[in-house]
Formats: sequence, structure tokens, C-alpha cells
Amino acid sequence: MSAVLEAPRAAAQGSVPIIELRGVSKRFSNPLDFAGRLVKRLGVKVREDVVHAVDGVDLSVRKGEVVGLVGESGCGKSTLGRMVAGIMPPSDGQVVWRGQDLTKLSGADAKRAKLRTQMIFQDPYASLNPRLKVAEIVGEAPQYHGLVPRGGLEAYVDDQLRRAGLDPSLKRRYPHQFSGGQRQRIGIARALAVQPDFLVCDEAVAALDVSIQAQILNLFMKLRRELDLTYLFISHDLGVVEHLSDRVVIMYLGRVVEEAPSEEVFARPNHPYTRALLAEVPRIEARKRVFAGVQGEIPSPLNPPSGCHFHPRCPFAFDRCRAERPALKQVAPGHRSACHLNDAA
Amino acid sequence: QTLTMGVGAPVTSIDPHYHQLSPNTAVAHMIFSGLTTTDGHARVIPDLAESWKAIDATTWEFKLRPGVRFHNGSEFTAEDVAFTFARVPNVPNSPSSYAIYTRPIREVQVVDAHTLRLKTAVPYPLMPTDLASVMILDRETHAQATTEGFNAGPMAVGTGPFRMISHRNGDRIEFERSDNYFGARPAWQRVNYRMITNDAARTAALLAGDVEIIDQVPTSDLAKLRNDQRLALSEITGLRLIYLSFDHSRTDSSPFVTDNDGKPLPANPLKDARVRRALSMAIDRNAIVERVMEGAAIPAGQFLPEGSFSYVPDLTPTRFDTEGAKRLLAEAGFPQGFRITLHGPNDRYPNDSRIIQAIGQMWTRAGVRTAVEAQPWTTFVARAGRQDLSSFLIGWGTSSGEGSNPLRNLTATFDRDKGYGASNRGRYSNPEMDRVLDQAMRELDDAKREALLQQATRIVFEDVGILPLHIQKNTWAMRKGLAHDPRADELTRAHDVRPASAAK
Amino acid sequence: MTVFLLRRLLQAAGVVLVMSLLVFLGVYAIGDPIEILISPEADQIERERAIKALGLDLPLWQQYLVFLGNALRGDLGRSFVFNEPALRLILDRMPATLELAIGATLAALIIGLPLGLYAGLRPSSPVSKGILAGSILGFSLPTFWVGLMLIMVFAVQLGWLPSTGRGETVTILGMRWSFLTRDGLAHMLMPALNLSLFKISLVIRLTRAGVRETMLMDYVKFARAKGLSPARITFIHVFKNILIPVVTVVGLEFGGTIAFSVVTESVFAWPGMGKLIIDSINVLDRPVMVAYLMIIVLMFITINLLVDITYSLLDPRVRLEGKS
Amino acid sequence: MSTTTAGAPPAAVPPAARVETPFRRFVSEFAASRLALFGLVLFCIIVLVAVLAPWIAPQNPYDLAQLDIMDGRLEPGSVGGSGITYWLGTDDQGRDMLSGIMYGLRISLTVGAGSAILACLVGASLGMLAAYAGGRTDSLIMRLVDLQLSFPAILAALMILAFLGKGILNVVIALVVVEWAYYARTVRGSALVERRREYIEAAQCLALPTHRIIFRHLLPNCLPPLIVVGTMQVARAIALEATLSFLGLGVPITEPSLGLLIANGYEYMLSGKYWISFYPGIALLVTIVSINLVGDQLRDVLNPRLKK
Amino acid sequence: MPASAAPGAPTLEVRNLRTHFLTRAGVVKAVDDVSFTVRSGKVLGLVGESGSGKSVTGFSILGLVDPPGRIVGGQILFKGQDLATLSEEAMRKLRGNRIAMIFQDPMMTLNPVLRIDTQMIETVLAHARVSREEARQRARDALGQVGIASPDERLRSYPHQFSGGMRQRVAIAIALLHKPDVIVADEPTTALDVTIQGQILAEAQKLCAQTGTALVWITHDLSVVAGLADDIAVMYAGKVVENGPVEQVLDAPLHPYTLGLIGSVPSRNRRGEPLRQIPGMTPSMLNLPAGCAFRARCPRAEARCAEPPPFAEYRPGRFARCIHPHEEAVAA
Ligand SMILES: Nc1ncnc2c1ncn2[C@@H]1O[C@H](COP(=O)(O)OP(=O)(O)OP(=O)(O)O)[C@@H](O)[C@H]1O
Ligand SMILES: Nc1ncnc2c1ncn2[C@@H]1O[C@H](COP(=O)(O)OP(=O)(O)OP(=O)(O)O)[C@@H](O)[C@H]1O
Ligand SMILES: [Mg+2]
Ligand SMILES: [Mg+2]
Repeated sequence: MSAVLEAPRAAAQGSVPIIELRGVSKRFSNPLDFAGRLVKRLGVKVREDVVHAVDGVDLSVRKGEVVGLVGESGCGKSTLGRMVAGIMPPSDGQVVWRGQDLTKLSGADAKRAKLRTQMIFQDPYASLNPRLKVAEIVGEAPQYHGLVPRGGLEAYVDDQLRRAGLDPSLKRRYPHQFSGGQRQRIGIARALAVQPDFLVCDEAVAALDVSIQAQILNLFMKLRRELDLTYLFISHDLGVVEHLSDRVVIMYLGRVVEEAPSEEVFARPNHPYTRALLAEVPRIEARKRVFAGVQGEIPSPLNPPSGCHFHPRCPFAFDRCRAERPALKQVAPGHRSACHLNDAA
Repeated sequence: QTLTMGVGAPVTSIDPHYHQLSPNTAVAHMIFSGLTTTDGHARVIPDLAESWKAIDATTWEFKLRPGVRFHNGSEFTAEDVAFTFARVPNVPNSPSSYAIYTRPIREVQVVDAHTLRLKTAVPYPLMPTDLASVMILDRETHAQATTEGFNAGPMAVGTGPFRMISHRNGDRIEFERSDNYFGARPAWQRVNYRMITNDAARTAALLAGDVEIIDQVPTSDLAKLRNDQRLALSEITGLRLIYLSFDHSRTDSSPFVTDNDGKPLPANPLKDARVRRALSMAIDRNAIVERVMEGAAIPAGQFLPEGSFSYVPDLTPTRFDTEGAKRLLAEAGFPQGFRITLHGPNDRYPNDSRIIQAIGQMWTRAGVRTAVEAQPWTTFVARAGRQDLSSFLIGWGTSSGEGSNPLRNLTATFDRDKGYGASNRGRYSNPEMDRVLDQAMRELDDAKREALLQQATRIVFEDVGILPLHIQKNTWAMRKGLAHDPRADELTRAHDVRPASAAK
Repeated sequence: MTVFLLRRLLQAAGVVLVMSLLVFLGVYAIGDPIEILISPEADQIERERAIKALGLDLPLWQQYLVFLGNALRGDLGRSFVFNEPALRLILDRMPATLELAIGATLAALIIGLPLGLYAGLRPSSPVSKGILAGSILGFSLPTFWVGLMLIMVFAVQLGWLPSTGRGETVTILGMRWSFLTRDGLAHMLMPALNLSLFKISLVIRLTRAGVRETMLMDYVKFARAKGLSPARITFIHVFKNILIPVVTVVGLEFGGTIAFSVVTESVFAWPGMGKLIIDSINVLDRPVMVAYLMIIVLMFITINLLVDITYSLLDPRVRLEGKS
Repeated sequence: MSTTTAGAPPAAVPPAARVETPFRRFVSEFAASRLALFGLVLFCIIVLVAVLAPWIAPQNPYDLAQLDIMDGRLEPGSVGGSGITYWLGTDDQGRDMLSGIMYGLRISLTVGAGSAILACLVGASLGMLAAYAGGRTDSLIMRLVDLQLSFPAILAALMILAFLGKGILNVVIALVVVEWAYYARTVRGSALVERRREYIEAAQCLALPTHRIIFRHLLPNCLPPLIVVGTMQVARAIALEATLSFLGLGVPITEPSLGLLIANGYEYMLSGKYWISFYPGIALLVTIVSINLVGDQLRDVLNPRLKK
Repeated sequence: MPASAAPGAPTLEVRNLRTHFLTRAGVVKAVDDVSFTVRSGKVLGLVGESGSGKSVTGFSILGLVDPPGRIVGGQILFKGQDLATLSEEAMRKLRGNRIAMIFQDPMMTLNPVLRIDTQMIETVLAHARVSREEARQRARDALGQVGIASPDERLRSYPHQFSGGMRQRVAIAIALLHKPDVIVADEPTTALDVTIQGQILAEAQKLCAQTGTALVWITHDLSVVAGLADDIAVMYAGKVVENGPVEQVLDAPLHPYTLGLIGSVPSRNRRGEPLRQIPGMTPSMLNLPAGCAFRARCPRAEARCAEPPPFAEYRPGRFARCIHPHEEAVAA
């Protein structure tokens, strides 16, 4: 069985990145209005609320690879995913798709690039338009973009549905008539219908029950083999990520803190945050264990700590951590981590 | 001892020289007095002046009543009259001042404390009539008087039968009997003068016993109130003529007259007296009076009701004759009639919008297909004044009670310098009539003047310069046990009301 | 808070300016006041004098600038009809309208809240359905018609209440109020009820909807899980939450009530601002119309501000700095 | 367990007898309330009467030639000069009240529905624009909405009508001016919520053009609250028109709406001629109540918050 | 330590509980024959998929099932007293006092418009005759107990000023105010992040051990149960299908559903290999088939499964609802 797995990974090693993020940042701000500026001028302290959702992230995904993106709520995973999928422009930095800067592409090329990257969403309820039938949901984009010949749409939609594990006879129904797992399959069929080669799965199984989750994860793996897909797999469930990914990227408060091949991360976590995370994950193998808990709350992205974002919760923090942002540095082949401890050692 | 009255029109100002409006005049009559005044039938009678005469063509002499005191005790003399005449044209901001009544006066000569001579440039027969509108103030008290001072109370000092105690703008005025009054003592120690502008509310207030007398009884309630044992009514034929005015200003097509296909007519048919007469014949005035006005009006053929100065006895209302109207129209070249829009206000005269609808019915039956459009007075009167309309309903109240007033204002040729035709909104013009009227206006002899005015009136109505409909009756309703002397000039005054038992 | 207040102030200034222009133009377009104001007896010369005296001979933009200049000095012009400062006239009438509107609002709360609470707590009981049906009726009845019916029944037929007008008043703070005297209250009862009819329905529905939604909330279930008594849950946990929409809407509606009193005041001959404005429209008393509308606008701005502040007091989640 | 590795078998079909469209579901939920159903039936009858008025009314009350003031203010059941029976009596012009009410309904409904539809078009477009464009456009439109909403409808309508003059069209315009803001606010509110939904992101991801996203994906999902506001506003518009007519600014007197009929009869109330304003009043009441009944149920059915 | 070794009678014993919802569409048998016991100081993990009836079971224990739901059968024995037959008033006296509950969504369980102190003090006063000051003192202590720093200041805050984890701790503190004998925790960490979940689990563990409170921990996450619970009850379609000590059930489940559930946990599978999955979908609770509800998805299904299987003790302390139970070790 494992051979099935190894093949694409081997292929992945040498090939060019299908997508590459270079110093990508995303800020959400609410600029001060006239009154706000006036008051500020008068010397009252008013702050423009700026959320650094993603803060200077470099990331590259090679063809055929599954990259897992892990992090706690609000750390910017979805935002990063959206930028990769091209539905949100970055505030800074470049998103490079097959060597071309996405933001600089012209109309037709941009559209093509956009279509080749599709997204699977977390909420199977909100991600389907409740007013369209399944056939319309799946068939709209291929028809609009002329990916299917006239008259061939029915059969094409049937194919997509079947591939996602749905009975095509259900295509005249509306989303609310399906269970969560089935809806997720509709979402997958919709994405596959425009023949992408890169899928961003944003918490795609988080809302599903364990037994259904397994079905969908298996579907992802099957599709990967059949269609030679590349995945950016966003999840907060380390178990899922560990199972699925070739490489894992760990984010904390808008920044990547560690990045390494899957086995490497789980075997030899480098960053204190990664270690804490791994320690806290409940595992079915660990019976009657004693939970400890990482100290402290997750800071607000509105008001992030200075230096290393993790320092207020880090048991090893020292002065430098409070002052200086640690850079992502190689600690082992293919393993990078952003921690000042690595310098000290 | 206390009388509560409900009046339909709001009093806007206590200053007797600020805004000429009948509710204001009514209240002014209660607080102040003029040199002359009018009785219930609008005949001029003495008030502060005991007598007057024209001593030459351009001089009027007034003998003033001695021993009259203002409410605050200060004495009334000829100086006060002179002071008053000086103040009248100089009331700041006045939108409708009383200066029109004093303008003919060139000079005021105070002969002695109780004799006064008024010089005019040209013979001015209407002087005593006009002066009934001018309330006399006290020179000492009112030297610095402002309108606000009157409204607030301190300046509301006159020689009238009542003193004002309080004034709640738009709501009520309270009066107390004045002991200084020179005339008949009013029956009421106190008067509560409430303004209830909504018709139904006013009737309801009477029915509920909140007020004891109301004016402007809505015609729709007349029948019910007449049958109510607890109530009594008083009624008098008024001085307000409701009439239709036609577009005389255009010889080519008039804006709201078209042929039967809706296309403009080449010439204005309303310029043709036959058409106007036909339209007059097509109207069943009795039906309007009976059905729409519910009896609160009399059909009219001229400006004033019988018994007025310059009334023309044989000028009767046009007889209703649909067939005759059709014949006349055919004669005028409109055998198939034409189309017209009749305009009118909907909030000004009793049943105004109902009357024009009824006329619309009648004209349509006579072959003139009529559309009807009623608008609020504010919009309507502006359009009428700009000669935007072809035919419209409007009214005229001749408070002076004699014919020169409507002749000058409504039917004399529009002439800024003479001040004639100011309300001639249809721009009717008849040189013959103008000539007779001019003559009358210089005639100091009452009998001769009346004959001339009658002649002018006849010219206007035989020509159907305006189309008279009816003259309104003024009605008051009160609880049983009260008596009221109705006034043709529509004024509602507390001293006209007394307990029914008390002799007049 | 400072930013919030300043923003509101700026907005208010903008709104007032825009409104003043709109109102001025609108009022100008309605008609020519001279035709209405001048005595019919007046001749052409007198007319011209009056036009000049009232400043109506100036071009429109000059009239507006004059108005604006005076307004900045707190002078909204003098009434053509009353020859008194328009502002004074309106302020003089304001207590009458205010007490009517406040009375109506209180009545709406006193009647509407309990009924709505009941209907929300027992949505399926016949009484609740009756309350709901009744509230639809309250929504649907035209105010003027109800007013007349009230007069017919309670004043004319039964003679229990005075039909129209304002009763005795007491002067407090230089303003006349009638709610402190028996007679005044008797006069106020019907118009206030008439005016509150719509609001009663509104409060019932808001309360009912609020209760139904709140009852589904986890925190209510949690409160029950804590073993709290039903009364405490209803009157503290649920009530405080529904008070937020109720206060907001009723507060915002307060302005509408003041405006709508135009109808009630004319039916009941209530000498308030509403009647003043209707009378002023009838005689095209422009300064009063403009001043009234300006005051209404200012009043709305104030009410909105107060509502927002109350809202933030009631709902701790709202911070006034919050972006709009 | 190895059988399952070949990929999931097509998922089982949930048992459902017939295809349940959102519309069918909506209908069945709506019909759950008998009161609402009653309201709907009532409303349909009213609309039918209004539409068919020219054919079923005994008289054309707008044709002055058919009226005779000699038949004015007849009691219900009287027989007029021309031999027709006035079942609900006549008004002061001799207008058959029954016909007057039927035609009046026509006017009132036209005004109500017309203004609601126009206001909805204007308001929805602006609201959509505000939600989608955001930024300055949004704040400009929303300030306008605030301005409009904070200004009392009745006053605004009074001013506008005083300005425009009478006439059905002008009444409609005035009502549109005072009502569009409700729609704009509603649409913007729901569009802002719907916009953040993932299906919109999915559509963006599929590189569908903006207009298609707005009109095919966003707008239909913003409709339910709009429908609710719409029904309520129709009722409101009818009532407002009646009030305006009552205050003397409304439709022309020769083509009275229900409100104007009431206003006309209002003066006869005290003299016992109740029918002139009573029957139109009842007709107005029934109309508004029926619309509100329907609207109420719509609000419950379409409100996602009350659904678990 | 095996559960049966615990001394004394069980604190809470649920026997054949049935809670049905009489909806217009039909009877929803949300809870249909659920039995389990919890002892003092022990944790029972109640697991199952979404809609399997876990929350309704929890609400039934506290008597908080809203119409159209109703407890139609079975017993809820709390220290020997049957809660199902208790009057509402008597039940209210127990709620929050002897039996407390914690909810899933910490964002929703605290009333947003009331201050924390109000919400805590009212709970104290609902069950104890103490002065306000004393009640406040207790609230302060409870907050300290769950590891909230500067409780005095925190008491004066509103819920929105707290993060999710903090709110959940406040909820736990409220549950702890009267040192209850039983706490029902309905997925209290599902909405929280991993590191925060760790904190809450640590708190829960500590409290259970210290106060001897019996804890019913509802979750759909087997991994959490594995680490926390002493016993486990697995629910499927309204029924408990397997019940027993955690280690035994997780290592060698009797019921094929439990087996499938454990099998589909990713970490129980070889990396990159397809997960073992349970085919098909959870059945609709509205029209459950007679007999074993799992049979349509069960690899062991046979004709006999159309008969309702008994809930029987197949091994000491281990119950299952299956006619062919056999321990099947889960491949690692
Ligand atoms: N449109 C937006 N406007 C303002 N702030 C935003 C917007 N979208 C996201 N954010 C903020 O950016 C930060 C990162 O959000 P993001 O959704 O990427 O987090 P996440 O890691 O996906 O979290 P989760 O696990 O909860 O989905 C959050 O603090 C969020 O509040
Ligand atoms: N008020 C209700 N009316 C009808 N059915 C209900 C009601 N409440 C719950 N149910 C049904 O009862 C069943 C069990 O629901 P419950 O909330 O206990 O599930 P759960 O196991 O807690 O699921 P989750 O993991 O999603 O919280 C579900 O099928 C649900 O549809
Ligand atoms: Mg996310
Ligand atoms: Mg649950």
C-alpha cells in the first residue's frame, strides 16, 4: 500500500513549486474616518485597528505535495488559504503561481490560474448556495468557462458527482436535503468540475463526524492519486494533518513558526509552541493521562506581543524573545524553525 | 357667568393692526373698539365716534364719544386716534396691514379732544365704512407696543367690552369683562375662547358639553344639531359669495379647455358670454344649496344678499335649464360641447370640493365634459393668482357689506396704480363697468352712489363676468339656554351671546 | 467616546445643513405665502409692500443665506402669521407634544411589555394568539379613524372624557404641562392612547419576538441549569436582553411619534407642535415650517444619540468607539 | 475492511417521497398557520375584487356623469333615482359606496403595491451597491438611509406632496421616497451577512464574474427579509396613503382611494351617516390586516433565527 | 483501576432512559434506552456522533428537556432518588446545586448583558441562604479554583471581555459553586483550541480528583475520552451500544460500531494509508429501522439483526447491544 503513497512524493522532490508565497502579509484595517483623525489631531489617543492576519509568510508547495497547515483559531490559516486560492489579494508580498505573479496576471491568464486552484470549505452548510440545485452548483462554472461542450453538461456533472462519491440521480435536489458529509462531497465535486490541480482544503473535515470524516479524507487521498492533485490542507486537528501530509507548516498568530516534513515534526518538534501543541493533543492511545495545559491565553492579533509572538506563553522565553522577531532558519534538512533558542544552542 | 366658546379659525395675533383676518378681527372687537363698527347686517354704526359727516368733498368730521376709558383707566381722546392712524402703516413685518384703510387719509386734524377731521385727496365716500376695521389704541399705553407685547398680554389694552387675561397661542384666550366699557354690559364675567379647528372635533366638543357655543357649524352636522333638544342654532345669511371665475386673460386656447378629443381649441370659448351663460344655466343652484350645502346657503345671482347696500332686486339667480344651456352652446359653436377642468380648493370654504364635483356632474350632463381637481388652498390660490387655470371656484366675503368692494376687487380691470382688480384672478375686464364704478367711487351721496353701483353690478352679471353660485349662511350652535345675535360678517364675539332669558 | 461624540456632532452638522437646504427649497416650492397671508382687500401696492416687508423680494439664494446667517445666531426667523420668533412659538407648543408623546410611549411600554412577555413565554396559548391578533389590529387601524371613534364613544356617547383640547396646565420650568392636573390628565388620556396604539402593537411584537428568541439561547438554558427560579430567569435574564431592542426601537420611534402626533393633534385639537405645523402649512408660514423641521431634525439627532448611549449602557458588548 | 478502500460507494439516498424544492417547503411551512392562510385567502379575494371592479361594480364611481347629487347620502339599501340599489349607501356626491370601495381598493392597492415595488427596486439596488462596493459609497448611501429613516415618513410625505401636488403618481413617488430606505437597509444588512458566506467565496474561487455573483448568488439569498419588509411596507403604504388623503394631500377627490372615502365620510360621522366612512374603514382595515397576517407568517417562516 | 472496584453506591445511575420528541413530522426517539452509571470521583465519557442523543441525555438528567420533548421511560437515579419523577420545583433545587451542567459553546452560555458576579452570585443565592457578601466570596473562591487570576477584578467584567477559554472556566466555576455531586459536561472543549482544551481538561481532572464529583463528559472525540474518562458509553442513534471501562473498550471493542469509530481515527491508521471507514450515513432519527439501527452499515450484519438486540453484559463490567459481540483488536 505504501508504494501508492511514495510515488507522488518522490516526484514532488525535484519539481518546481506549483505555488510560492514570498513574504506575503495580509492586514485588515479599519481606517480612521474624519472624526477619528480630527480627534487624533487633538491629541486624544485613538488607534487604527489593524489585524495582522498574516505576517510575512514564505511558503512553497511543490507539485503533488500535501502540505498541512496547522495553528490555533485566528492565527491566519484561512486568510493564507484564501490568498493562495486567489480570492483575496495580499497586502504585501507575492503569490507566485507556476513562476508567475498572480497579482500581475492579465484577465484570461488570471482566470486560468484562478481556476486551477480551488478551495474546499469548512462549513458544508454555508458553502453551498441554498437556492441552487446540485446540478447547477456543480455545473455552473464549467459551463460558464466553456470547459464542457454544449449538451455535454449533464454527463459531465454526473461524472463529477460520481467521482465525489455521490449518486448522480440526486442532482435535482437542493443542498438542504443532504447530510453534512454529502454536502462536503458536493463541494468537492464543484471544485473538481473546473479541473484544478491544486486544492486548498480549509478545515474541510472539521465539521464532520469522525466516521464521515474518514470517508472524506479517503476521498481526498483517492482523488490525489487519480488526478495528481496538490493540496494545501488546513486543519487544527494534528491527527488528520499527520496522517495526510507530506510536509507540515505550523503557524502562530500570523507567522510560520515551524516547517518540516511530517515525520520530522512529529518525531522531533523544534519550536516550543509545536512541542506544546503536540503535548496537548489528546491521543486515543494515551489512556488516563494527566493533562497539563500550556499556560496563558492566545493573544489578540489586534495587539500582538512584541518580538516572538509566543514569548508570553513560552516557558523558555528570554530577553531576546521579547525584543526581536526570530527568523525562520534551517535546523535540519528540510526542517525550518523560528526560535531564538536554536541560535543560543 | 363663564362662557366657553369653540371657534373654528385660529386667532393668530392680538395686535389689532398686524394681520387682517376675521378671527383676529373678532377678538379685536372684544378687546378694542373702532371709531365706527358694523351691526349684525354689516351696516355701519357708531362706536367710539358718536357721529360723523362729510363737511366738504375731501373732509370727514368725526365726533368722539366722551368719557371713554381704556381698560387701564387712561382716557380716550382724539389724540389716541391720531396716534393710531400713525401706527397703522408702520407695524413691522405685517403681512397684511390695515394701511389700506388709512391710506386715503391725507391729514388728521385734531380739532379738540373729541373732534377729529380727516382730509382726503379725492372724495372718499367709504371712510366711515373703512374705519370700522381700524381699532383705536391708547397713545400713552401703546407708544412702544410690539405685536409680541399684544400677544403676551400687557399691551392688549383697549376700550372694548373684555380684557384679555391669558392667551395660549393656537389653543385658547381667556377674557374677563371690562368694567370700563362704555357700551352695553356683556352677560359674561369670564369668557374662555377656545380654538378647535377640526370641524368634527368642534361639533363633538359641543355635543360633549366641553364648549357652550361653536361657530362654523359643519353643514353635515346641521340636521343632527337642529334635531338635538339640548341645542339651539343661530343663523344669518352671510356676505360671502361663492362663485366661479373664468379665464378671460387668453383669447387663444386656455390651458384646461380642450375639444372632445383632448386637443387644444384654437380660441378660448370662455371669452364668449354665451358660453359663460350656458355654463351658468347648466348649474342647478338649488340642488347645490339643498344637497351639498344642506340648506346653509342661498342661491345667488349677484354679490350680496337682499337688503344690502347696492343690492339689485331683479338680478335673480340664473334659472337651471340644461336644454337651454345646450342650445346656447350650440349657438356659440359648440353643439358637441367641449372639455374643461374645473379647479377649486378643498380646505377653504364649506364643502368646496363637493361643490365643484357637483358642478362637474351638471356641466357634463349639459355636454361640457368636466374634470374636477381640488387642491389645498395654498397651492390652489397661487395657481389661480398666476392665471394658470381656466375655471375655478373661489369665494369673496364683502365684510363692508356694500357693492363697491367686490366690484373694485373682483371685476374691475386689473390696474396696479388704481389698486383695482387686485383679486380679479380671471382678469375680467369691461370698460363700461369700470367707468360706472369710477363714477360711483367719487359720489358722496349715498343714494346716487347706490344706483351707480347697482348699474355696475348689473353689467357684470348680465355679462357673466363671474358666475355666482351661492351666498353662504353663517351658523352657530349652542346649548339651549343661550341666545346669540348672528353676524353676517362671520365674526364670533362673546358679547353677541347672552343667556336666552336675558332681554337684549 | 470622544471620537464617537465628535463623529456624531459632525454628522449632525452635515445633516442639519443638508436638511436646512432641502427644507428651505421644499417650503419655497410649495406656494407663495403672500397669496395666503395678505388680506383679500389689499390692493397691489399693499401687496408689494408686504412682499418687501417679509423679505420675499430677494432671490432665493439670498433668502437662504439670510436664513442661514440668522440661524447660526440662533434666530430661525419670525412667523409671518404671528409676528413672533418661530423658535419661541415652537418651544411654546413643545411641552404639549412632548407630554403627549411621552404619555403614549409610557402607555405603550406599560401595556405592551407585559402582554408581549406573556405571548412570548406561552406562544401556543390561546390568550397569546389573541394578543398577537390584537397587535395586528393595532398595526392596521388608521390613527385618524380610531381617534374619531374614541371621541364618538368616550366623549359624545358616554361623556366620560373631554372630547378635545388640552386641559388645565401647571407651569414648571417656564413651560406649561398638563399631566400634573386631574383635568389635564383627563384631556390627555384619549389622544395619548390614540397615539400609542401603533406603539403598543410594536412593543408587543418586539417583546414577543425577543422573548422567543432569547428563550432559545443557551444562556437561558444555562440559567435554568443553575437552578434559578423561573421568575428570575424571565425578569432578569430574558428581560434585560429584550429590553435592548425594545428600548432601541421605542427610542427611535419616539421621534416618529412626535411627527405622527400631527394627525392625533389635529383630530383632538391638541395645541402642540404638530398642529402648529399643519396650521403653518395651511397658511404657508415659512419661517415656522422651516424652524419646525429644523427642530425636528435636531430632536432626532439627539434622540438617536441618546438611544445609542442607552443602547451601550444596556448592552455591554457595544462600545461607542465602535466603527459604524 | 479492505472493500472500502476502493473509495466510498455512492452515498445512500435519504428517504424522501418527492423532490422537496425550497418553494414547496416554504409553502407547507406557511400553510402551517391557519390564521395566515385565512389572511392570504382574504387578501386574494380583496385583490380579485379590486382587479375585477370595473366589471362587477354596479357603478363607475369615477365617472361624474354617472353620479347624481340628488342621490347623495342615501342610507344603505336605498334605491336611487335611476333605479339602482345602493347596498352600502351613497356618499355626498351620490356615489355608490360599494362601487366606491371596490374602486378605492384598486387605488389603494395600486398605490401600496406600486410604491412598494418601486421602493424595493430603488432600495434594493442601492442597498446591494452599498454592501458590495463598501467604503465611501457604502457610507454615503447609508448616511442617506439614516437621514431618510430618521425623518418622519408622514412629514416627509406631506412635504413632498405639498411640493408635487396631488395625484396618484405623486403619492406613489412620495411613498417611494419615504420607503426606499427600509429596503436599502434590509438588503444591505443581509447582503453583508450573505457576502461573507462561503458559497460566495466559492463562486469567486470559480472565477465567476462579479455581476453573476451578485445577481445569481447574492441577491436571491437576500430576498427573504426583503419579502417580509415588502409585505409590511405594502400595508404601511396603504395606511400612509389613507392618512395623507385624510390630511387633504393624496389622491384626487374624483378618484377616491379608501383613505379619501373615509376622510370624506369623516365629516358625516357625527350626524349619524356612519356608512360613508364606516364601510371604507372596514375595507381598509380588512385589507391591511390581511396583508399583515400574511407578512407576519412570512416573517416567521423566512426568519432563519427562529429555525433550529 | 477498574470501575467496579470503586467503593459505595453509584452517584448517578441512568436506567433505560427514553426521551422522545413528539414533533409534527413524527416521534423523534432522541434517547431510546440509555443506561449507565457514574460513581463519585469518576469520569464517564459519553461518546457518539452528532445527533446520536448525547445532549438530550444530558438535559434529561437535569430535567431540562423542552417540549415537545419528554422523558417517556426509564429512571434517573441520583443517590437512589429517581429524578424522572421529581416535581419541577424539587428538580430546580437540585439543579446547579447537586447536579450541575457545562455547555458546549462558551460564547453562548453566559448571559451577555449581565456581569459575571451577577451570574455567579445569583447561583449561590438560588440554593444557599447566605449574605450577598458571602456569596461574592464564594464566587471569588470558585474563580480562583479554576485558575482565573485576579478574580476580584474579573467578577466585575462582562462575558464579552473574556476569551472562550476563560468563559468556559467561568462556566465551570459556576458549576462548582455548590460542590455538586454530579457534573454533566456537554462537549465543553469542542469549541476551544487545542492548547486551551488542554487547560480545561487539566482543570476538570484536578477538580474531579479533589472534590469527588462524578463527571459525565459528553464528547464526540474519542481521544479526549481516552485521556480523561474511567468508563465510556458509546451512543448510536439514541441508544447506548457499548459501555465499559475505557481501556478495555478502546483496545478491544465489542460492538462493530465502536470498532469502526476507533478505526476511523487517523492516528489509528498507518500514515498515508486509507482510513478504515464506516460506510453509509447515520440514519435519520425520525424513522429508525426496527432492530439494530447499525445493521445497514455493519460488516457483521445478518438476518437476525432485524430483531432488536439486547443490551447485555458480555464481559464483566462490559455491556454491548449486539447479537454477535466479539472483541476485535484495533490494528495500530
Ligand atoms: N475580512 C476580515 N476583516 C477583518 N479581520 C479579519 C477578516 N478576516 C479575518 N480577519 C482576522 O484575521 C485573523 C485571522 O483570521 P483567519 O480566519 O485567517 O484565522 P484562522 O486561522 O482561519 O482561524 P479559524 O481556525 O478560527 O478558522 C483573525 O483575527 C480574524 O479576526
Ligand atoms: N427540540 C427538538 N425537537 C425535535 N428533535 C430534537 C429536538 N432536540 C433534539 N432533537 C433530536 O434529538 C436527537 C439527538 O439530539 P442531541 O442534541 O442529543 O444530539 P447530540 O448527540 O448532542 O449531537 P451533537 O454532537 O451534534 O451535539 C437529534 O436527532 C435531534 O434531531
Ligand atoms: Mg479558518
Ligand atoms: Mg449535543
